[in-house]
Amino acid sequence: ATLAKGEPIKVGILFSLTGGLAVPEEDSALVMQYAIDEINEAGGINGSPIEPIIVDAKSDMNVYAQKMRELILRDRVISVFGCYTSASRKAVMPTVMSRDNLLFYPTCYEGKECSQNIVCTGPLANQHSQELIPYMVENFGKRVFFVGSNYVWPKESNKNARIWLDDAGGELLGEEYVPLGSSEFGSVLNKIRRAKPDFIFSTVVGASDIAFHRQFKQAGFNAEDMPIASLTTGEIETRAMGIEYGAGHFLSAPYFQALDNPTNKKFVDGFLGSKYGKSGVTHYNMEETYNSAYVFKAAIEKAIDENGMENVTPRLIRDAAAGVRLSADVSPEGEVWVDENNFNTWLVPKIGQCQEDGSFKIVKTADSHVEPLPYSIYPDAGTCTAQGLKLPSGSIRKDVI
Amino acid sequence: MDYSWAPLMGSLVLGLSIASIWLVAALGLTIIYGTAGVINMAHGEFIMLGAYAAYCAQAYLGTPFLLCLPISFVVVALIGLFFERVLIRYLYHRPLDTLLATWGVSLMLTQGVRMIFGSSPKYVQVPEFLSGNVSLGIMNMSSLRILIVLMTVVLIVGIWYLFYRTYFGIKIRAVTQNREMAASFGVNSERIYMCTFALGAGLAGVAGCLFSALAIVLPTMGSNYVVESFLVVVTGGGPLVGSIAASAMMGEFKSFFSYFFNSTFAQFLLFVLIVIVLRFRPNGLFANTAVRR
Amino acid sequence: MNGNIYHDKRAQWVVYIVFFVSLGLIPVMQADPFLLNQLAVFGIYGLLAMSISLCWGTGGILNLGQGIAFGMGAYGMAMTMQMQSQDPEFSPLPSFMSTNGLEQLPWFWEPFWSTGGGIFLALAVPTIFSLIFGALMFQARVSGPFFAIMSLAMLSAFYILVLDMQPYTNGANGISPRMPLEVAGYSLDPYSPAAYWLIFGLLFSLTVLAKLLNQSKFGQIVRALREDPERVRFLGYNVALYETLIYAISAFIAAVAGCCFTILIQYVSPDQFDVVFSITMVIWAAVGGRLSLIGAIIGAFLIQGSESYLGDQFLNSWHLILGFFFVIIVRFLPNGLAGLLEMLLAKRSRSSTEESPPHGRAKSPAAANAEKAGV
Amino acid sequence: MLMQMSSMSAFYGKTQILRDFSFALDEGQCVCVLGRNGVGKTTLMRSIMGLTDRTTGQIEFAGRQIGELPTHERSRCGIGYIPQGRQIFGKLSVRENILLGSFARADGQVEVPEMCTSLFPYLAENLERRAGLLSGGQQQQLAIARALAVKPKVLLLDEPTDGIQPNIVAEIGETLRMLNKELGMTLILAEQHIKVARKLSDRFLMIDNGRVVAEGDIDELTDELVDEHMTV
Amino acid sequence: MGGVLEIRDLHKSFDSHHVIQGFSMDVVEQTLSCLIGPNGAGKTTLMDLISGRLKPSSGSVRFRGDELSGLSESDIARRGVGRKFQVPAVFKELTVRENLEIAFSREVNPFRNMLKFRDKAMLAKLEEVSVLVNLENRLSIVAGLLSHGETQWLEIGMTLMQEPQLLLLDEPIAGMTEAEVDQTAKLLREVRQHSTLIVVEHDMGFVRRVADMVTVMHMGTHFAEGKIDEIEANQNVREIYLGTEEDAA
Ligand SMILES: Nc1ncnc2c1ncn2[C@@H]1O[C@H](COP(=O)(O)OP(=O)(O)OP(=O)(O)O)[C@@H](O)[C@H]1O
Ligand SMILES: Nc1ncnc2c1ncn2[C@@H]1O[C@H](COP(=O)(O)OP(=O)(O)OP(=O)(O)O)[C@@H](O)[C@H]1O
Ligand SMILES: [Mg+2]
Ligand SMILES: [Mg+2]
Repeated sequence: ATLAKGEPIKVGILFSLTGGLAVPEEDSALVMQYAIDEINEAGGINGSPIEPIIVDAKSDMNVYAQKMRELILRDRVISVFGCYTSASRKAVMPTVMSRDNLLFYPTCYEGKECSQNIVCTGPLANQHSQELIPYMVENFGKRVFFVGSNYVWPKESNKNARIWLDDAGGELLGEEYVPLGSSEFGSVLNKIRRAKPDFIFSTVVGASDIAFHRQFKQAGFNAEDMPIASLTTGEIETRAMGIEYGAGHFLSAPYFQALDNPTNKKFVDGFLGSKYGKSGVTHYNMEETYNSAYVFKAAIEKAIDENGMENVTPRLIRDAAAGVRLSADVSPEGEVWVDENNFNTWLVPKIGQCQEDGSFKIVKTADSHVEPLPYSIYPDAGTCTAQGLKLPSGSIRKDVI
Repeated sequence: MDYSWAPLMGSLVLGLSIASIWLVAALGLTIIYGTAGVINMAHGEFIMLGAYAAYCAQAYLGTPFLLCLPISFVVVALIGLFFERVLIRYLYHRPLDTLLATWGVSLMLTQGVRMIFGSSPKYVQVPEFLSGNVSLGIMNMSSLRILIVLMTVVLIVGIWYLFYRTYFGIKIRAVTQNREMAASFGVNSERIYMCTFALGAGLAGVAGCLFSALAIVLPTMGSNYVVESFLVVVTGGGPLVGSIAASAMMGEFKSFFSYFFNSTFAQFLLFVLIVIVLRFRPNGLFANTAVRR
Repeated sequence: MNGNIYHDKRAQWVVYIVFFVSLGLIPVMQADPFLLNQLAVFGIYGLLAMSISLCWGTGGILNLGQGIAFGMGAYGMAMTMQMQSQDPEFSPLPSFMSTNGLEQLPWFWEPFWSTGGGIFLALAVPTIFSLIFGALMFQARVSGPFFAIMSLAMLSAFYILVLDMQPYTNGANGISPRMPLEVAGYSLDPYSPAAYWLIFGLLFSLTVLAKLLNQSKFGQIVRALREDPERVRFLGYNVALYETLIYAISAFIAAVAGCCFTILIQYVSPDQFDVVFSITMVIWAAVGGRLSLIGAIIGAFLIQGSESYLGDQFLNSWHLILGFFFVIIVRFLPNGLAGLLEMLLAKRSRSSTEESPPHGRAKSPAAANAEKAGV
Repeated sequence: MLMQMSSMSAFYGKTQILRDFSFALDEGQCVCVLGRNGVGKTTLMRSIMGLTDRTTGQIEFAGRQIGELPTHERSRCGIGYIPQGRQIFGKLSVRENILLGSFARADGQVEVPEMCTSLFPYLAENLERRAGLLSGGQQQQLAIARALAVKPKVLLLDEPTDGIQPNIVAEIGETLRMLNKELGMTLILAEQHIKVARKLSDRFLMIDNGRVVAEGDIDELTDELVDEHMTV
Repeated sequence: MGGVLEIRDLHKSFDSHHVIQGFSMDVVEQTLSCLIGPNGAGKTTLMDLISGRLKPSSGSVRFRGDELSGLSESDIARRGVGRKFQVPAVFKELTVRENLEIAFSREVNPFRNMLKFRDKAMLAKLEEVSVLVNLENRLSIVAGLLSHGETQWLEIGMTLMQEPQLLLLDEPIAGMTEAEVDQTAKLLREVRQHSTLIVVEHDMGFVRRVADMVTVMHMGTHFAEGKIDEIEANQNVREIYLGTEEDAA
C-alpha cells in the first residue's frame, strides 16, 4: 500500500452489515462514512481524498478473517476501521499482524492485548467501571449481582468490576452468564429473585441485552428498587427494547447523545441531518468510531509530514498515532488522546441514567481523564509498550493477543 | 446455594414456561411436518415475519398488541401460502429437497426483511398489564409468560378441535394417512396441503408476535427458535401429542439443568439427552410405525 | 444412453486430469500472495464440498453437521500451532487460559506439544467421534431428514460446548496462534505457493481416492443403500457399518479441511461450528451436483468465488441472490450443474444416435441413470 | 351409456399396464372384470379414478369427459371406489370414514346415510370405533359403506371378497346383488372367483396382459375361456 | 424327517393383532416347498420372520441347527438365506449389471470391498446368472427401465448371485407372461439342484408345476401340508382357499 499525492487513500471499513451483530456495527459503518465525507469535504488528507472500501462481515468470524485478507492483500488498503466483538478482533488480528497493517478498533473491550498493529478509541475495562461501581454502591447499596453474556469481554469486565466493588466495600451475590444471543432469562431472573441484590451489573450484549431488560421488568422488578448498571445499554438498545424497559437504568460510557457541548451538537445535528443518519440516534460506539477517523487523519498527516507521502506505511501511521490528541472541538465527548505506549485512549467516563423519553441524563462525570490500562488486573503479565509487551523479566514479546 | 424445594418449584414453573415457548414455536412446524412430511427450514423466518407483521401493524396502524396476534397469523399464513404455491408443492415427494429448498427460502426472507426494514431491532409495545408479574406465593411468573402459556393452550385446543372435530380435520387426517384414497373420496389433497401449510405458517406468525414482546425483533431472530422447534418435532415424532410431550420434557429438563449448571451447559446437556432418546426411539417418542412392504 | 459420454469412465478421468493439472499450474503463472491464499482457501471449501458429496451424494446421508468434523480438525490444528508458539519452560500456558483462571495446562492439551501428535489428534478425534455418533444413529436406523436434523442438533451442541468451555477453548474469541505452522523447522507461510501446493495436493489426492472409493465395490454398495437400505441388508451387508464408514470417511476429509483452514487463516472460533456454514457446504454440493465429486468442488468454487467478487457490488442482496439461486437449483436441477451437464450430454448422444426414449414422462433415462459411475 | 373408455393406456412409471383398452357400460349393469393375477384389473380401476402415473385415451362418464380431471373431481362425478385391500383409514373412526365418503357427494351434504346403517348394522353400532381395529370382513363392509356414502352412480369394486371368510363372502355377494338389482346401481366388479362373478354380473370383461381378450354377456363366459385366461 | 429349516410354534402379533399363531413347519433339503393361503394369512409375515425383518413374538426358527430369530437381516443373509420381495425390490437407479454385482455378497467386509474393483469369481457368477435369468443382453440398462417381468427376474437373479442355501421367493411370477412363467418354472427346478426353496404363490398352475411339497397357511396357522394332489383334494383347503364347485351354483 503506497500513497501518491492526489490519489485516493484507500481504507477498509469492516463491519457486519447483516446478521446478529449488525445492530451496533451497521451504525458504526455509517458514521465512519459520514466522518470520511466530512474529512474529504474539508480537503481530504494532504489533498488526497479518503476512499472507503466497505465490506460486510456478516456477523461471521470466518468472514471477518476472509474479508480482512481481501482488504489488505487484494485492495491494498492502508488501514482498516472495524470490528466490534472481541472475537472478530481476534479473528482479523493474525492477518493484520502478519501483513503489518493497521486496525482502528473503535469500541470498548477487555484489554489484555499488546499488539503493534492496532489503535483503540473506546474505553478499556478498567476505564469503564472505575466510576460506575462506586457510584452504584454509594447510591443503591452494597449487594450486587453480575449478569453477562458468556464470552471474554463480560468476564474480564466483571473481574475489573470486582476490584472496584471490593474497594467500595460491596458484596457480590452471584455471577451468571447466558449464551450469546440467547433470549431466555427465566432462570437467571429466578436466581436474582432469590439473591435480592441492591443493583445488577450487566455486561449482557446485543439482542440478549434487550431481552434481558424486557424480561427483567416483566418479571416484576423495577429500576427504582433494583437498577441495572450496564456497560452496553445505550440509546440504540433502549429504543429497541422500548423506553419503558430502559428508563431508570444506568450506563457507563465516555459519550452520550445528550452531552451538552457545541462539538457534540454539531456532530449530532450534522450526522442526523446527513444521508447516513437514518437511525436517528448517536451512540457511544458511533462516536468512538467517528473519533477513530480523526485519529487516523491526525496520524497519517503526521506520518506524511515526517516521511513523505510515498513512504507512508501502516506501521508509520501507527507510530505516528502515539500521543495523538483530539481536542474538544473535534471530539464530541471532549478531549481525548491516544496513549503513547499501549495505543488505547485516555478518556473521561461518564454515567448516564436513562430517562422517560429515552435520552440519558449525565449523573456523574469522572473528575479527570482515566488512563487506559490493558493489563490492570494482570500486573504480573508486564506492561504494554509501543514495541511490545514488556515482561517482568525485562524481555519484550511482540504481537501479544 | 439453597436447594430447598421452593426454588425447585420455581424451576418447574419456569420449565413449563420454556416448554410453552418452544411448543408454540414448534406448533406450525409440527402440523406441516405431521401432515405433509415437509421439513420447513424457513419456519424460523415465518416466526420472524410474524414479529414484523406485529411491528408493522402497531407502527403504521396503531393496532393494540393483542389484536396483532390475528394480524400476524393472517399475514404469515398468506406468505406461507405463496411459497407453498410457487415452490413446496412441487417437492412433496422429495422430503430432503424440501428441507434444502426451504432453507433457500429462509435466506431470502431474512435478507428481504433486512432490505425493507434494516437490521436495527424493532420495538413492539405491549399493554401495561402484560409487562407485569404475577406472584403466587413462592411462584412467580411474568404475565407475558402466562399469556404465552394460555395462548399455547388455546392454540392446542384450537388445533385439536380443528383436527378432530371438524370435517376439515377429517380431511387432513385422511390425506395424511392415504393421499390417494382421500382423493378418491372427493378430498382435494392439493388444497388440503396448501391450507395446512398456510395454517402452519400462520401459527408460526402467532408465535412470532408473542416473541416480539418477549425478546427482540430482528431479521435474524428466527434462528433462535428454529433448532429447538425442530428438536421438539423430531423428538416428538410428528403428531401433536408428540410435540406436546417433547416440549414439556425439553422445557423441564432445560430449566432443571439451568438450575444446577449454567444456561449454556444446560443447553448442551439437553441436546445430548435428545440424541440418547433418539438412539432408543429413532422415529421419535410418538412415531407412527409405518408399514413398509 | 450407452452413448452418454458423461458416464464414460475414461472421459471422467480425463476431466479430472485436466481440472487438477490446470489448478496445479496456477502458482507457476500467478504469484500474487493474496490470490494464492484465496485459492487455497477455496481449495479447502472444495474439500468440504467433496466430503459432502461423498456422504450425501454417494451415501444418501444428508449431513447438516459436517462443521463438527471441520471444527474439530480446525481446533486440533490451532491447538498444535498455539503450543508451537508456547515455551515449555517460561510460558507453558496460553495466555487465554491464565485469563480464565487455569494454572496448569489441561491434560488434553498436553499431546499438542508435539506437532505430529497434534495433527494426528486433529484428524483422529473427529473421525472417531463420527464413527461413534454414526454408529449410534445408523444402528438405530435414524435416517433421512431425522438424521439431518440430529446432525444439526449435534452441531449446535458442539457450538455451545466450545463457547462454554472458555478456559479450554477461549470461548467466542477462539484461538489465534501467533505464528504460522512450522513443520520440521520449516515455517509454512499461508501466503506462499508452498501452502497452496499443500492444499492442492490434499485436494487432488483425496478427491482421487474418493473417486476410487466410489468405483470400488464399497462405493457400489453404498450407492445401492442410498436407494434402498432394506434391500442391501437382505443381501447380507451390514448397512449400519457401511453408512457409518462413509460418514466417517467424509468426516475425515472435513477434518483435513479443518486442519488446512487453520494453517491458512491462523485462527479458529466457534463459528467453525456455525449452522449456517455447515448448510453452506451442503449448498455448494447441491449447486455443483451432489452426485459428482468434482461437481461439488466446482460448486464451492463458484459460490465462494462469486461471493467474494460479486459480494461487494451486491452487498445488500447477496443472500437474496444466493437463496433464490439455491431454490431454483433444488426445484429444477436436483442433481445440480453436473446433472445439467449430464442431461445435455445425454440429449446430444441421443439425438446423434436417433435413439428415441421409451414412452413415459417420469424421469428422463439420464436422470434415472444419474450417478452410475459417480463422476 | 353411462361410461365409455376408448383406446386407453395406463402406465406406472415407464411400465405400460393397460394397452389400448376400450369398453362401454350401461346404466344399471353389473360388469365383471376377470383375469389372472397382475393382468391389470386394479390398474383399470385406478385409471378410472386417475390414480395411475399416466393415462392416455378417453374416459367418458355420464356425458362428461373425465380423463383429464384430477381424482377428487372424478369422484364427485359420482364414482364410488372400493379399492383392493380395503384401504380404509385406520386411524379415523368408523363414522369419520363414512363421512369422508360423503365429502364427494354432489349435493354437498355431509352425513352418514341411512342406507349404510341399515345395510351394515354392525357398523351402525360401532360408529365411534377406530376403523383399524375392525376385522378384515368388517373393514370390507366399511369400505363399501364409505363408497355408498358418495351416493354414486357407479361403484367400482376391486376384489371385494378378497381375503374374507367364506360366510362373509356370501353376505357381501348378497349386498351387492341387492344394490345392483333392487337399487339399480351400476357396478364394475373385479373378481378372480368365477362363481361369484357368474352369480352377480350381467356382463363380463376378460383381461389378459392389459388387453380385453373377451367380452360379452355372462352366459357367454365359457369354461374354455376361463381355462384359457385364468389358469387355476 | 429332519430339515434345513425348522420352524417351531412361531407367534407374531402386531399390537393385539395376532398374525402368526403357533406356526410350525419343516423344510427338507433341496426341495421346493410352496406356501399358499388366502390373502392376509401371514405368508409374507412368515417370510419376514425367517429373514429377520421382523422379530417373532415367540417361537423359534432354526436354520441348519442355528437359531435365526434374534439375528439381524444381514447376518441371516450371510448364513445363506436369500429373499425375493413381494413388491420387486431392485435398485432402480443402478444398472442391471450393478444390481447383480452388488448382490454378489461373498465378501461383506467393507474394508476389503474398498479395495475391490474387479472380482473374477463375481464376473464368472454374473455371467452364469445373467444367462440363467435371461438378462445377458440387458446388463447395461438402468434397472428402472426394465419391464415388470424382467424386474422380477432381475430380483431372482440377485438372490441367485447371493448363492443362497435357502431361497425365499414371495410371489415370483406375479405379472409375468405365460412364457415367462414357464421359464421361471424351469429356472426354479434348476436352482433346486443345489438350494432349498420356499415359494409363496397364488397361481395354482405354477404351484402344481414346481412344488415338491405344498403347505397351506390360514390365519397364521399351519393348515395343511402335502403333495399338490392331496392339497387339491383336501376339502378344507378348497373351502378356505381354492373354492369349491358347489359354491358356484
Ligand atoms: N405402483 C405400481 N408401480 C409399478 N407397477 C405396478 C404398480 N402397481 C401395479 N403394478 C404392476 O402392474 C401390473 C398390473 O397390476 P394390477 O394391480 O392392476 O393387477 P390385478 O389384475 O389387479 O392383479 P390382482 O389380481 O393381483 O389384484 C402388475 O404387474 C403390477 O406388478
Ligand atoms: N407391520 C404390520 N402391522 C400390523 N399388521 C400387519 C403388519 N404386517 C402385516 N400385518 C397384518 O398381518 C396380516 C398378514 O399379512 P401378510 O402380509 O403376511 O399376508 P400374506 O399372507 O402375505 O397375504 P398376501 O397373499 O396378500 O400377500 C394382514 O392382516 C396384515 O394386515
Ligand atoms: Mg388387483
Ligand atoms: Mg404377501
